[in-house]
Amino acid sequence: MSVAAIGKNNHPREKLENAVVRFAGDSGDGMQLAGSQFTLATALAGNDLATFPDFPAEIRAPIGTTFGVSAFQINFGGRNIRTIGDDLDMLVAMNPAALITNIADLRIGGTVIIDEGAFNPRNLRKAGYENNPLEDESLSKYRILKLDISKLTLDAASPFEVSKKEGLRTKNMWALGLVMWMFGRDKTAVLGWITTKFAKNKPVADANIAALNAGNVYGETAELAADFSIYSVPADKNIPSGKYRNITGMEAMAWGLVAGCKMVGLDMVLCSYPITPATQLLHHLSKMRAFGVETFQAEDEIAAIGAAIGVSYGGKMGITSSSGPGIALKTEAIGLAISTELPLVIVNAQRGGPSTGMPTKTEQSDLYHAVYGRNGDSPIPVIAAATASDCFDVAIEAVRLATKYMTPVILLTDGYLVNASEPWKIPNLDDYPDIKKQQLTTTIDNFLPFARDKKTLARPWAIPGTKGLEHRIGCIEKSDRAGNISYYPDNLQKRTNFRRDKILGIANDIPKQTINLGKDKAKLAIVGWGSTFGPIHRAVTNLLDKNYDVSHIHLRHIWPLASNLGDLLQGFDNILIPEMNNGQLLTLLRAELFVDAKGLNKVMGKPFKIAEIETAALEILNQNIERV
Amino acid sequence: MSVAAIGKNNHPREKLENAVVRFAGDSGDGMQLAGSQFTLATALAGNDLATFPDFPAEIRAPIGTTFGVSAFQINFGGRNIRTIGDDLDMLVAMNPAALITNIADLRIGGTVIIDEGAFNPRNLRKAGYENNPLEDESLSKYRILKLDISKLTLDAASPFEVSKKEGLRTKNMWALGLVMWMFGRDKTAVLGWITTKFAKNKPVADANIAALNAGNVYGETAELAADFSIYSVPADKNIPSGKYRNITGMEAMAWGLVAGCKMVGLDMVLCSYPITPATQLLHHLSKMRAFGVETFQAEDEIAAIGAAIGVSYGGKMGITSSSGPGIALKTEAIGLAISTELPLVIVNAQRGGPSTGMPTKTEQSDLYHAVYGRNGDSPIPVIAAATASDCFDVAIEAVRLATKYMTPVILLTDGYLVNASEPWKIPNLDDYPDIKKQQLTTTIDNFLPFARDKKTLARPWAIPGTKGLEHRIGCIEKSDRAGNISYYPDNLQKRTNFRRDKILGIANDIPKQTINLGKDKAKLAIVGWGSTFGPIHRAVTNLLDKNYDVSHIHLRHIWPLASNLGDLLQGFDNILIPEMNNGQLLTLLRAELFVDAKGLNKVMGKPFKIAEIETAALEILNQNIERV
Amino acid sequence: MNDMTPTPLKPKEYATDQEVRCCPGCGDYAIVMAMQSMMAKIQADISKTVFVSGIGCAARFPYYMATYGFHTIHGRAATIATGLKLANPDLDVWIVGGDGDALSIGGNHLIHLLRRNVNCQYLMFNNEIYGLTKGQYSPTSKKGTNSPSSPHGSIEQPMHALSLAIGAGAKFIARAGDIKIKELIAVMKAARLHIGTSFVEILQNCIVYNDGVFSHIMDKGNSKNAQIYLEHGKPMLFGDNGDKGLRLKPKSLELEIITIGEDGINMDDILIHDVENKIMATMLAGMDAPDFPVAMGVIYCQSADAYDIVMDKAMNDATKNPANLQDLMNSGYVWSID
Amino acid sequence: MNDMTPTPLKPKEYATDQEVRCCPGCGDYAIVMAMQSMMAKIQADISKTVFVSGIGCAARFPYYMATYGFHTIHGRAATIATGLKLANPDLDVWIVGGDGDALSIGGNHLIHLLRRNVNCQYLMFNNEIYGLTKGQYSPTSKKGTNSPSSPHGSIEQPMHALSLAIGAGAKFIARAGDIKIKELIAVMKAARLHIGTSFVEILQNCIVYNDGVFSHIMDKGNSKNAQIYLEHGKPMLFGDNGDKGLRLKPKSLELEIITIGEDGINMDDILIHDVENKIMATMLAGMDAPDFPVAMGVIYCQSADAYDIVMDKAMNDATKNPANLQDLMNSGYVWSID
Ligand SMILES: Cc1ncc(C[n+]2csc(CCOP(=O)(O)OP(=O)(O)O)c2C)c(N)n1
Ligand SMILES: Cc1ncc(C[n+]2csc(CCOP(=O)(O)OP(=O)(O)O)c2C)c(N)n1
Ligand code: SF4
Ligand code: SF4
Ligand SMILES: [Mg+2]
Ligand SMILES: [Mg+2]
Repeated sequence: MSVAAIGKNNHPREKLENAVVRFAGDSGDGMQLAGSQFTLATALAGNDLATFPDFPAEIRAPIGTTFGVSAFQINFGGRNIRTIGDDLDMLVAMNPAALITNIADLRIGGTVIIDEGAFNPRNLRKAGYENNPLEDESLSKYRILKLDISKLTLDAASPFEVSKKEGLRTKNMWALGLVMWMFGRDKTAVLGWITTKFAKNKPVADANIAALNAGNVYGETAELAADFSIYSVPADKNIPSGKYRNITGMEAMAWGLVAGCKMVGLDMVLCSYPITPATQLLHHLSKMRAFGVETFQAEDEIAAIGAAIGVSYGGKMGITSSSGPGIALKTEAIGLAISTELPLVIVNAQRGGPSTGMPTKTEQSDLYHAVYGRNGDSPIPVIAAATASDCFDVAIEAVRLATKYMTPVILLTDGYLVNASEPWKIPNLDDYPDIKKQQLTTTIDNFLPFARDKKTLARPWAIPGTKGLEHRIGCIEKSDRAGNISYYPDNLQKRTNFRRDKILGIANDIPKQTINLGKDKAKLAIVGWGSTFGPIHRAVTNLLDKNYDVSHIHLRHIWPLASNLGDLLQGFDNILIPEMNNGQLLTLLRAELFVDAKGLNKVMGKPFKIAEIETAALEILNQNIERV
Repeated sequence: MSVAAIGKNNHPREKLENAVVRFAGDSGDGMQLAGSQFTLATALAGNDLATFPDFPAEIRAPIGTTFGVSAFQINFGGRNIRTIGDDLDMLVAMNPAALITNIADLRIGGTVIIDEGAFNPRNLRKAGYENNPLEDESLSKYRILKLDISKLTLDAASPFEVSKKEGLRTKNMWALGLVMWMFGRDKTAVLGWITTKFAKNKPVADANIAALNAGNVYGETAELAADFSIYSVPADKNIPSGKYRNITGMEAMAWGLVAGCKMVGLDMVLCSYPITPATQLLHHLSKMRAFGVETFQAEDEIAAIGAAIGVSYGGKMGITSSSGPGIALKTEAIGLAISTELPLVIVNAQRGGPSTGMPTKTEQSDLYHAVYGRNGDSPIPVIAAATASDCFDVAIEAVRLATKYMTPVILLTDGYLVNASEPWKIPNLDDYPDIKKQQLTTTIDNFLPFARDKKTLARPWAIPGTKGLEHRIGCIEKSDRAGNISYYPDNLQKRTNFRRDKILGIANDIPKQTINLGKDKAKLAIVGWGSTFGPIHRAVTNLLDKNYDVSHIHLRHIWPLASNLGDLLQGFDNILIPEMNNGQLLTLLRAELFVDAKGLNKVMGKPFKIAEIETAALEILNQNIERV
Repeated sequence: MNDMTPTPLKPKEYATDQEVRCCPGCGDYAIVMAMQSMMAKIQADISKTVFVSGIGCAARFPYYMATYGFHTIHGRAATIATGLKLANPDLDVWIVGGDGDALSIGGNHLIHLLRRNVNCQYLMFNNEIYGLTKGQYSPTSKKGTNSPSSPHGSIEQPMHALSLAIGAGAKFIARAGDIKIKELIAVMKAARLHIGTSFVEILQNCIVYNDGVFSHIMDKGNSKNAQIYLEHGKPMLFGDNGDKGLRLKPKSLELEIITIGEDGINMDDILIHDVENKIMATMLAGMDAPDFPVAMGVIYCQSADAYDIVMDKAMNDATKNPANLQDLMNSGYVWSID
Repeated sequence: MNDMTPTPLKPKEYATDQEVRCCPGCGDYAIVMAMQSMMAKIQADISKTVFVSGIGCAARFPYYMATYGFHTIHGRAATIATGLKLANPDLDVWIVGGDGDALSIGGNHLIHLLRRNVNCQYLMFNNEIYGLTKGQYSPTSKKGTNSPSSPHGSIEQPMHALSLAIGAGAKFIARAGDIKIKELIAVMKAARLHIGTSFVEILQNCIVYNDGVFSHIMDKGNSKNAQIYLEHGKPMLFGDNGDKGLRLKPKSLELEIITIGEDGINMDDILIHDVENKIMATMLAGMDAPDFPVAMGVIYCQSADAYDIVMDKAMNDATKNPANLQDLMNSGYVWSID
């Protein structure tokens, strides 16, 4: 794919290593579409990239309000892109509300494209502007490109048989066309997409195409490049070869669960109750019946996990999913799955807490609940996804652990990862190792429902319908092996220990912890889990480039921890743990490994910036205090 | 009160520092009554004591089965009694099932009183005996006193107009009479109790009295003392002077909650759903309407906490109570109380987990859930009761914290403490410090629902019905001060920090941690919380008597910890934390204070023995390894 | 004007300054407005009125009312309202929630609230969809509903809110529609007057995720034939000309639609609405389009003990001679050590 | 004997070797025995039968049956049973629970199970008390019940299980009593035959905490007058002489008791039981002592789609040509880097 290095009018394109662009407008302005089409064109141009949509919490807030602003951000570039970018290089603001809520993220000197046509008194008032920012000095730090996009769009649409409303709706394509010109992006794929999408409505398709083209040529004709930089962002040469697609985290997780179930030879049933942002798993999987995927929308979260336990008891793979408050409601039933030792995957798409909190914002503050949040001594494996594409692999791992160890497994993702997208090197499913589950038991001789596999300590999985294995299980403490109700003190101690040891034993069945970046002995290790992977990885890359003595260690397995982690951490003078919570992994590592780590904590409903991590790391790296 | 030091026939009474007696029989044998009457007589004799009933899990299991055995244990003596005793000095076994399930707890050389009349083939078979233990060598380690108590009782009852069934039912009084003789206990109070209890049925009263007397004189007339020791247990001279009564832990907690609410000037409503063993709080408080106590039996635990939150929102003191699975169900709603900052007391009577587990057995395995078990960063104060009488004081403390800091508070007790009883020095309520709550707000000027008290960081408590303070609160993140819905990142960080700091600030409002026994620098500190207080205290007393370098530190406040605890622990070379769980306080202290403590863990549904703690302590104390 | 006759409050004085955050055209708007009007009509005491809601679009309601308000958690509003009434039975408490909030996650609390007959109002906005979470089918969605969680059409029998309520022991059930403001206000008023739990189903259009799901009932052209507005003691008539009515088939215990003037039918044949008749209410509540008109207005209203009122009286009686804790502590088997 | 005709199983072969852990004299015993007899009667397949229960005395049931069994958590049996049927619709699933388990904590799951009409049986043992937790009043306890949590008498309107069930959309409701073994077995059999959720209320005596609460209905001397055993298509007669019957008062929509021979009343006046008539079922289910006999037997039975069966068919259809995940992953906008 070739990228034009020179604009048509021979204006030179400024080369950027990477660029961060955000499209922002009213919920009805189609910013998500503009963003995702720009993403497509950018991926096809060979850039690495990461995207994140920022929907309003309201379904469809009144037009022009700040809480109705919808945005889409993309970071793309020539080297491994790990985050959606700290600061914006370019902002598209389709109305005053979009401007006021997003301008603070634009870097000084960045470009803001503004639809002047939407800056009427009514919209200005709704956004909370006392004065029109286009008429005062408030934007002087930025490069402003104000155009009456509304009018220009209507002009472009006028030849076609569309209503004024329909015509105006193509504003997003006009803006997209302009931005694509500024970055020298090829339109072909977008044109193809428009044609398919509006196949049944030719006038609308034509209007959209006209708007895209109009925006695209506007830059040329208006000789914008004379006043504004236009850019080229070279393709990433280091992207491993292979077939790629763009994927969001929740899509990857849905597919990963399907893949995992196929690998262990089980059909799956997802039992869930809608909740933001976890619902998307239900949405994705509901469309996948042809893959043997059944979904059940329960009356509440307790019913959802109850049904999932019933599914697993019946011999299929029971999966349940939720977020904060819904996961909290499952607390009791998770205990039932632990006590009866049935496989189960519990997906928690973490969101801003406590209580209902901030449903549409991201956080990683359910680690405590996952690891410690049950009555009784109730250990359970906990694993977490790092990136959108990693969701695929952790989902497979969750199914593996659940079926091999006859245990519920908590699989953590978060509001950021759910919606974030990135290019994904499509794996070949045949390349995955064999993870056949513990086979359903059919042997009748000496069958005991709570006998144990010597190695995994898992009990047999004997499902109703199997002749000769009739037995009873339950939530009351049971005798070891036979599984009858038992109140004997020694039995309770034995069972408590088995439950602990079975889960701790998983540490021998997971990869040893490795160092993701840097050396295995250094002045500082930045240890992370979950979606902080991106900013930490980039920050450490930057620091290593500057020759700082720092490493990145990312944990996929939160419980049990990799068996060598304690030893590994001994190699570092300082340990910094950035988390989007008040220090939950920090507590765990201090308690378990007795390491005197420091936390870097941010609870603002959004990911770390790379710079925030760099700053915190530099504070430590520039200290002269050596380890004692 | 005088205690005869010589039996009537002048057989000398062996002096015991303390004695442990257990009455065991079928559920229908009246062992709880026998035990509690023995307790009464013993308390009146000036002994310190501790008791514990051990009910069967089944309501009324078939007669003669092992799972239908009901027992009552008392430890009494001349010096501070801290536990119900490690091993039995005397066992009363009214049938084979009672013998087989209890004999292992009798110390070698201990006395077992057996009702031979119940040792028929049917009962032996039900108990699981292949041979009659009275006819083989299996009891040779013990001193056996076998009598046909059934027949002797019937003889005693024969003069009265009672049915055979009614006559036989007085067996427990016969056995009690005999045991009282053996310990030289005065009958007066028991006779009074019988007369009152059966005031409406003279023949039954007479038969009971006759049985008690018959058992009592049997020893004399049969010259039992020639073959069996009879004892005197001297009164405890160190018991502080004052008025005393016997009290169970849950009774004390009920009264403490009532007292606390009176002290802060609020009426209370307990909203609960029955569950073992927490139900007893509901039972106690349901009888207390005349004290302004209202109870509400909700449809489930979620409704119970919901209603309690509603009560507090309405300006009374909302209290909810449950055990393991029920507390788990409250997880989500606890978040609501945290988010809306409403006062609430959540009583958790811990029982054997995970899941339904062992409802009638004790454990202290809900500490993790209390401290860490919620979605989001959701801090909450956690306090725990040490002894039956301590339940009164911690209940007051819970009400104080909830109302002063506008926060839900978790109050931990356990299955042991619920039913355990001990003499309680009745406090004078006027002696308690003034704990007036944060006053209900009525000021209209500048009222903001989420403004904060500068010192406590508590928000105002403005209740519906107050003119001029109309406002809206909710579970979604709110702006600081005004309390309107807010999704601003900075606000979230601010609110998260406030929530954390408010709760952490309580550390400045609770007593500094003291050392309960021993010096403030020593080779070993045994650190405990909850009902392990008793065995730890006694074990440390014993070790100090033997001049070991050891101290006892008991924590009432689990979260936040007392501010000086970290410094205090620095004074000890070793720290041992005995817990009836797999090491939950251990995790907390390691993480928070970075102390390398060791756990001593027992998950058998019953309290530690003193000896178990002594042994573990000695292992450390006898090590020569000094601190590095 | 003197102190005794304060200026009557206007509807907008029952409104907060919070912008209504629902989609333009949402039925919730109309209901908010109706409530503000109703409050002004009865000059409700702002400081004694509380709106308690769960979570959902409908449950945003409290933010728009200048009274006290508590936006609680999903499905649990009824429990919090119950506790609130225990703390203060004098408050006028309104519970507001969507069909998901009330019937899905909150089903258990709803039926127990109704059974206990706690003295409050429960307004359930039925849009047959989970609005706030972006359009999944709900327990009231018709079979075959296409939604993100049922892309092949839902296969569940819908829950019928009023039938459930009556089965749970409700003593007041009524139905209204978002755009029939006058009748909606009348129903709200009747609900408030009734002592005990008044359960009201409000048909509400979700313009974004379930637009038009009630148009066969609510639209101007259809409403006269598709609705029957009930009034106690009056014959149950409906239709464009008001000449259709309901009659009972006694053998099969079914209702049938008859037309006055046809087959010699006259007014005497038409059933008279009796709000105290539970079986009639059961039949009326169950009527559904297209075979029958949908019953609107107060369908059932029966007086009965309200839990909070009975409890309040019992507490007052019990505390007339308040007991003293110190005395209790000092009573029973007590001994002295000195 | 050849392979085709195995020895029929006897009732005791449906029993486990676990000792029945309930109080001597508890009604639960009789129900266990009835179930074992019924299983033998129909020669139920042990390996395909599953008992799923919540928590409570009643919920101990699975331990006594030699089939598969799952003693789950309080109130949630219906959810687990639903999942089990999703995993394997061919299993014969029985849910067993007490009145507390089913109606108190489990109320929401019960109504949604009934609404979805999952193909299974739900046996609710109603002893009007929480037995296992030692005798607190339950949602079905009569007003005024003295219990440890209501020492002054309960003040709540009891929940009426069958009325609730029918309001929730149940398609099969029946009632039986613990000591009327023959009729109990007949009801169990009918419940099993019905496709969809069969909800059965079994009046069960808790000898320890609520002894005799049904003696006015169940005791020998009272049962003929206090019960009416319903059979489809037969006139609804009862009484010591079988001459009392039910008739409808069409105006007031009420049932009344009439006696054949009195006031010229004859058999034709007696209502015929029609298990498919929902309004009749509503009236019959609601009849209560002392004014009316309590309806026993199958009160309502209507065929309708069962969720699990419809879903199973849909899944089978959808997977006839199974889709391939690798293909899906490789489809859409895909690009190559080389
Ligand atoms: C415990 C919990 N589960 C799920 C959710 C997500 N959720 C919020 S509102 C809602 C349902 C909304 O539907 P409805 O109650 O009908 O209200 P509507 O939005 O349609 O007015 C759901 C599932 C939540 N907030 N909390
Ligand atoms: C989550 C939870 N809450 C409460 C309990 C305590 N509990 C066990 S059974 C029961 C009620 C028993 O009543 P019912 O269901 O009528 O059964 P019965 O014992 O009368 O047969 C209760 C409250 C529990 N085990 N789990
Ligand atoms: S999603 Fe539907 S119910 Fe919710 S505000 Fe929008 S239109 Fe109203
Ligand atoms: S308590 Fe009642 S229901 Fe439970 S086993 Fe005993 S008699 Fe039966
Ligand atoms: Mg809805
Ligand atoms: Mg019961």
